[in-house]
Amino acid sequence: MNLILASLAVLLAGSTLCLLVPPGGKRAGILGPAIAVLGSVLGIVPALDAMVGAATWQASLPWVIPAGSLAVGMDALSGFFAFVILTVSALAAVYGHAYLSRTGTARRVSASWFMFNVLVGSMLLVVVARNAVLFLLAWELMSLASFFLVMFDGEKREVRRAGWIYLAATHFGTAFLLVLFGLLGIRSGTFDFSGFSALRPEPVFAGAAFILAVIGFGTKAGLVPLHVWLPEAHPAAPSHVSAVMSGVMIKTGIYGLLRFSTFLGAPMPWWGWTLMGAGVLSGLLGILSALAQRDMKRLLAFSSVENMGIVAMGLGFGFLGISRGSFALAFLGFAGALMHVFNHAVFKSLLFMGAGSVLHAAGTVQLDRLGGLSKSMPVTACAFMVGAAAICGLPPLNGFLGEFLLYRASLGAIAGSGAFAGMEGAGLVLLVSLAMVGGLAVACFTKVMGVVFLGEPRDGTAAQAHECPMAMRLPMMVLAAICLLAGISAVLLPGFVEPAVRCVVSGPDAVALAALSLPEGVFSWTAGAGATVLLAAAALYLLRNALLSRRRVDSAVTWDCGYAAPASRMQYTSSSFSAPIVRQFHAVVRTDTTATRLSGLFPSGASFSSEARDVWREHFYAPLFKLFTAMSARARGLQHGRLNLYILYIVLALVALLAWKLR
Amino acid sequence: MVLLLVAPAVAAGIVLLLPSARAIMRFCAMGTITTATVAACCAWRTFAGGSLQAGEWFRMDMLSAWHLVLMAGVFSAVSLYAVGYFSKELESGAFSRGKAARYAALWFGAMDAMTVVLLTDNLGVMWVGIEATTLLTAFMILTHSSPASLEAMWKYLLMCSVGVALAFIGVILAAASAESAGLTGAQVLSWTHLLDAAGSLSSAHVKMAFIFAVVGYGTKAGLAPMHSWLPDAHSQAPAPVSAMFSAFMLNAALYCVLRSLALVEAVTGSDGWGREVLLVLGLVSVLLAAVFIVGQRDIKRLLAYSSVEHIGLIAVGIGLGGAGAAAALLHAMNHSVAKTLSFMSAGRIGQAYGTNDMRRISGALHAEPLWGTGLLLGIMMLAGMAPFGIFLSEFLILKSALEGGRYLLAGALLAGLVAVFVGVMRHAIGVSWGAHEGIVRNVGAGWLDRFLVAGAILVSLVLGIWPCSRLWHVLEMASALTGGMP
Amino acid sequence: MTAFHAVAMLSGLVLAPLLPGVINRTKAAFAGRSGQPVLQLYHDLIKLLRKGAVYSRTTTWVFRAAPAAGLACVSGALAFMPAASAPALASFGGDIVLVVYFLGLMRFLTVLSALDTGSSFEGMGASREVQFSALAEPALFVAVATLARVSGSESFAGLFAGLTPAAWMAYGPAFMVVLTVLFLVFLVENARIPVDDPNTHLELTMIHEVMILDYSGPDLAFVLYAASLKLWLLGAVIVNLAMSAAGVTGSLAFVGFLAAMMLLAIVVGVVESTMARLSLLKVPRMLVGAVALALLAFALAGRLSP
Amino acid sequence: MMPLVDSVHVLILVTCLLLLGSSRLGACIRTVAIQGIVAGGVLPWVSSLHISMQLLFTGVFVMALKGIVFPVLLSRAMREASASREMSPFVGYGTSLMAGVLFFLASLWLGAKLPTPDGVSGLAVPTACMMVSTGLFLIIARRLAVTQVIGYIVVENGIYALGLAVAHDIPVLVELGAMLDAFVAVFVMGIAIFHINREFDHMDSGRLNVLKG
Repeated sequence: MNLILASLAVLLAGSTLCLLVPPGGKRAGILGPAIAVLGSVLGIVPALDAMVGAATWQASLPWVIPAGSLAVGMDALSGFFAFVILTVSALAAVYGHAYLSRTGTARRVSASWFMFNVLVGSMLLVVVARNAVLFLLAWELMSLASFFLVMFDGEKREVRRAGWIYLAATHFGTAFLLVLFGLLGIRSGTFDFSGFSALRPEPVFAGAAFILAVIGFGTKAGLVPLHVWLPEAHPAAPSHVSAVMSGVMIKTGIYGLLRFSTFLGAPMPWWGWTLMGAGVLSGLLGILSALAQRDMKRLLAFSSVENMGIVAMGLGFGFLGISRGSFALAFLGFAGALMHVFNHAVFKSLLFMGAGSVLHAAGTVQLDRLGGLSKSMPVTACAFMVGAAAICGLPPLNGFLGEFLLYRASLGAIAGSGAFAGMEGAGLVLLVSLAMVGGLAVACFTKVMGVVFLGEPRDGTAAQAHECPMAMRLPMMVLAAICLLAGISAVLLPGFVEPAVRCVVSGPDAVALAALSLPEGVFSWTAGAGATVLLAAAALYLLRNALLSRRRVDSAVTWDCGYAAPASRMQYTSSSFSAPIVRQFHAVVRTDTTATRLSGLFPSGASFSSEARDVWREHFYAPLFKLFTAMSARARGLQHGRLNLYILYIVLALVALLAWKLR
Repeated sequence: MVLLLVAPAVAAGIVLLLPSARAIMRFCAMGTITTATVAACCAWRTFAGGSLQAGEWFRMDMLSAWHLVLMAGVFSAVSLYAVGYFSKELESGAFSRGKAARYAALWFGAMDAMTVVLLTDNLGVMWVGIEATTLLTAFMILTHSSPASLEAMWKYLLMCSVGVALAFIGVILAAASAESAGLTGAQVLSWTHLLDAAGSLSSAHVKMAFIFAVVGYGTKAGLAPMHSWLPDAHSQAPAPVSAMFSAFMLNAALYCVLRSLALVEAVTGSDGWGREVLLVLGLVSVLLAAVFIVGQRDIKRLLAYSSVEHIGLIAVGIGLGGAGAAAALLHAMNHSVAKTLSFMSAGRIGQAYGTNDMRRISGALHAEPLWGTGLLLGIMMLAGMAPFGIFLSEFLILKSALEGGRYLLAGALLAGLVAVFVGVMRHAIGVSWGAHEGIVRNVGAGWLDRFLVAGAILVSLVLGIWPCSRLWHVLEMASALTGGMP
Repeated sequence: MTAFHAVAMLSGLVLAPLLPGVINRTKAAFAGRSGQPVLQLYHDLIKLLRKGAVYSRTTTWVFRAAPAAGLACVSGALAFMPAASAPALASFGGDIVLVVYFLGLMRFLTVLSALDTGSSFEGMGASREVQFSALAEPALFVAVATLARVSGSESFAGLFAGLTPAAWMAYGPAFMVVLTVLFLVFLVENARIPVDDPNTHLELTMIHEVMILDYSGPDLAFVLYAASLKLWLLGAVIVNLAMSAAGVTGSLAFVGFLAAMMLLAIVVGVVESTMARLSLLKVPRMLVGAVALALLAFALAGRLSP
Repeated sequence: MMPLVDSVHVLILVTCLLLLGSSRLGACIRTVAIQGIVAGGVLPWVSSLHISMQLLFTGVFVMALKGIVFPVLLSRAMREASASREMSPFVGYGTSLMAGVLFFLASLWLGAKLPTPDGVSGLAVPTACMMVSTGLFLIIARRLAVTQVIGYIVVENGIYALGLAVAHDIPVLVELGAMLDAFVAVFVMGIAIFHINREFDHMDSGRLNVLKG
């Protein structure tokens, strides 16, 4: 407990130190990350303790905000999220140290680190808060800090736009949370979570609260159709911030959803269906949009939408399972979702760091201008490839584990139709969606990996790329190692999520609780198989080396089908790679293409470009905003500058009030 | 307390004798702070020991003490700020000794009039005070004589005069209601006596009086749809005047409404007859402000509409009663802090860029780090970002609305707040970041300016994170004076 | 685990290269040629393993490591596949997912190695590969899920063990649909006509073959061997399902299984000889059709009574 | 006494209609002066049951203010602006007169809502309301700044009359304060008109609409 509080204190109070050092100097660039790392390391151990269910505690200090108390606490659920947050943040801080000192404008480095530490501290506070007012404050602080971080390159127009959309979306979500907390607080007479959990709300109230929570937290988590801010804000931020935002910050939305679902009593089937629906929508739309992107960081951001969709599917399945009394299935759903939360945090931050390194090395993240980077930056390429394979859910990496649990859940629901009547429909939906999303994810990430790191450079800058400094490579290597180790040491993992899931599924009787555990040995099978295949691959590779060591090995140009003058620009680009698939789903992903027609006998100067647009933004939010602006422009006619009519307003108001109140 | 009433008048006289504009502005600041300190002491005594009475006419209770604190804070900060602001104007020749003397005299006059409004126990005197405020401050708008400022002043003058004239009808009707209760002489206009005799007042008169008072004082307070003067006056007045208008004068007018509300609620049996009116007007204000903020181009007009929004919120909070009313009073303080900061910063940024048109201001954070930060954070506070004070008070108001089962109201309010947020932040981002083209006159920032900006941010943070329990206690007692607990 | 458990996997590892030979002989017979020897692929593999290699200068370690890793993947997947009465080497609840994902990993590596060459033709093939497999995977999963629904098991071994002639009596129509879907997936995943033509020499129209254009020597041997193993693996799914209808047990069943595998290869040969390749644009439509069929089967399995 | 009181009320009502129907500024200024004298001076004397020194004093003060000071200020403003008639008001004169009739009906309704104290004419409250509404209407419907100031004075007159009608006991201090404010207001408005005229070369407040939105 003391360590967690110390960690909070270091992060939040220490962050102000960053403001005190001279803004331009090197000191800010060292002090900032040092504080972040120190704060995170302090907190990781107790978080881990709590996560495995060993040390849970609650503490409450009186606080003078009306109905506020400085109640903090740690249980397995909080511990799980705190662990994820602190681990990724510490690594991102190390990465950011080098990243900012290379690419950032020196002037703003100290402010940036101040905000970074506040962000990490407030995320930690969000997961340990045990009072709604405190939670809200931390929640908003988190949004504020991340907003400032996104605005780091505020002189760019698109960054300003992104910052605005982000802020608007996050406030939109908070508005729903305000109502949610208000309702819960009024109902229970206190804003302490202990009071909330004593509530036994009736279905209508619980349902309304659940909807509010889904919208409020879903906005932060980036669930479709509340995701519009995410693909804007995450690419706009500096890469280590993108890593933290996409890797862990959006997970606080999942945390909030889980935490507040425990206050609402037994879930109803439609809760599960709602979440699953949002999850399926996010998963498919997210990965398809990602596939259509040409900007590496935007692509990664859309892929976050997809992964949050997978998490939401798992949660939805879990709720459905509880409501139908299938606790074993519910457990698989929740455990899969939580494990995916952890996994996504690891590989998404890895991938964003990789993108940052590419930006740092080649000066662009436009896919169609990159290529062949694995020769100049082998470590980054290797780490990125591990991350890409992991995010596709491929064994033996960690991404497989979460998806495997979800598959198990769906197959369990289908195979055990006798015992779990009514779940096979949900199982089928989960199965089909996961398979679709998984297949498309492979398409998406082979594209990134192939276009950025493999082949030949498509552009002069990409050709001159160089490997990033050690402080940037190290975090990526650590994360890649986590991907691999978590995947093949899976025996340890059940203890990771089981206590957290038990926090969510509160209430069932002892029999049901007993069902809340992983089927014996599942992970030892997958881990064993994964490790075996890995060893086999290594052995085969050695065999190949042995065979070739005695033969002639030549090198030549790539087989070019007889074409006389192959050039690197003839390579398949990201757009051409993904175009067939995207075209197939044109109903949900729109790509605008502009091309110049060729004419004449010797045409020259042809160009072609395509841009993927977000359907929701283009066809829902933008018109909505336009409508509102148009309406407000019309209403502004009321303030026409004519004094006479202004006074008429006064008189009319008077008459109206008189007529209303003195009838 | 008497000192409070006399000191500004004396100071106004002294001002006319001082030799230079700089001396006048310095004296203005010192005088204001001295008076404010006295006011704060008086208020403190009231918080600690209950109401103070001074003769038959003057009285200070929790509600007036609370507003007095607001006033002391706003006037002190703004007068300090004015020193720097006008010294810049002096350099450019837009300001002179004559203007300074007029400004300072009117400043003290307005301060005196508002003090009278807050401290008097008499409806009539209160009305006189408000009317005097209008007349005195009208010329403050005209510090920089220009067609636009003249237009603004004319609109301000006529609208507020008409509005306040309507309020006088309310005063007359209130006095008439006392007839049946057998009050005589000065008693018929004394809040204390009227409230004591609430049971026997003529309710028809009191109700009508309340409506006239709401519309009349509401005009001056900037409640929609009577707010139309407000954006004009705020945008054309010099920044210190706008800050004072927005951060306190509106509250002073609203204070009069609160007093009337207490009376009508006492007469109608605290069943929310009068509070409903405030709820409706408040909600209309919030929604209307939202509409006007979205497409706004002038930064000071933007802030003016934000004042409409926040006065509306305060009205809604008061209209909800109970904890909502206490939250509304807290909101008043939060708003004053944030609005002072915003207007101060906007004024200096306007000086730097030579325009208030937000399409021509960008990169303020870079060009003017102190004022840019002040403006950005001020607008964020106003938009309701945590962890600043307004977030908390908005949350409490909202909670109070939900508690009363007014879900529709809460929904509409939230929609309005979100719309305001979205609109206002778009402008704030555009102003704060980006490249600043053209020549930006460096307005600089002295230690005093740093102190003001940092102080305002700190106060708002403290109010948002750690408002001391004593404060909340005071607020509860003060809000009880606005019409009882539901 | 006894030596007996290894029979299924070993038979696959040893006999898999036979299948392309059978297919080719069938096609040759239809064309009136005498054709290659049935064991041609074995010869090829041995020859290739003895050769040196030529690498493109563009390629990196990804290109070099992919064949070995891909072969490991498909072998790993094979370990979970029973062969009628011969049990799988390993089996656990959910191994279906693992098998599919091992194939996914193999595809991931193949696609990357294709992109590693920087050739636009290989990029084309890679693009098609991921596009088609993104649709084939759901079809496969739903088809298998239909079986799981009936048999109540989540592993391949349990799946086929749970399908008895009695179940076939009840769910026969659904199973027939599942068989169709599985066959379609089998054709797609193994790059057979009507989706892809393994014998074409026009790079523009190829999928799988074009992705491995640049391989030579032992690497090509690994790639070819892995492809035949994949053919065996997916064929085994079909054959296992079909065999379960017969209800034979014991070593007879295993022999039957091997015979059925060869029969399957002949059927593929017949299909390839009698059908033309589909236009590439029509392949997705066929795959969506497969998904739809699979869903139909799933629904049927719920409707039909045991 | 009642017939006398009522006829005074009727006189006031007639002045209201005159103001609504007149386009000449000079006439308006004279009418409003008469109205001020009648409402501020004559009305209290004839309607009050007991004439006190205080009442007498107030009356004289009000008569002086409204009968002399205001007209003089307004005339000067009018001369300086060299405008003698309202050319194109927002609401025409015929319509204004019809509106006046409607105001009177509304005033009667409002008067019925308020219990009239004993010994006060039943016309007192409606007349006062009529004056207030006429004044407001003038402000709203006329273009020139001078007319708007006239409207404001009419509103003040009406309020004063209302005070007399419903409350006898308003302390004289407050009453005087109110008067003083009205005086200052008109004075300030006069200055403003002067400024407007100088800056814009017109005193058409209808054209003061640069600030909007």
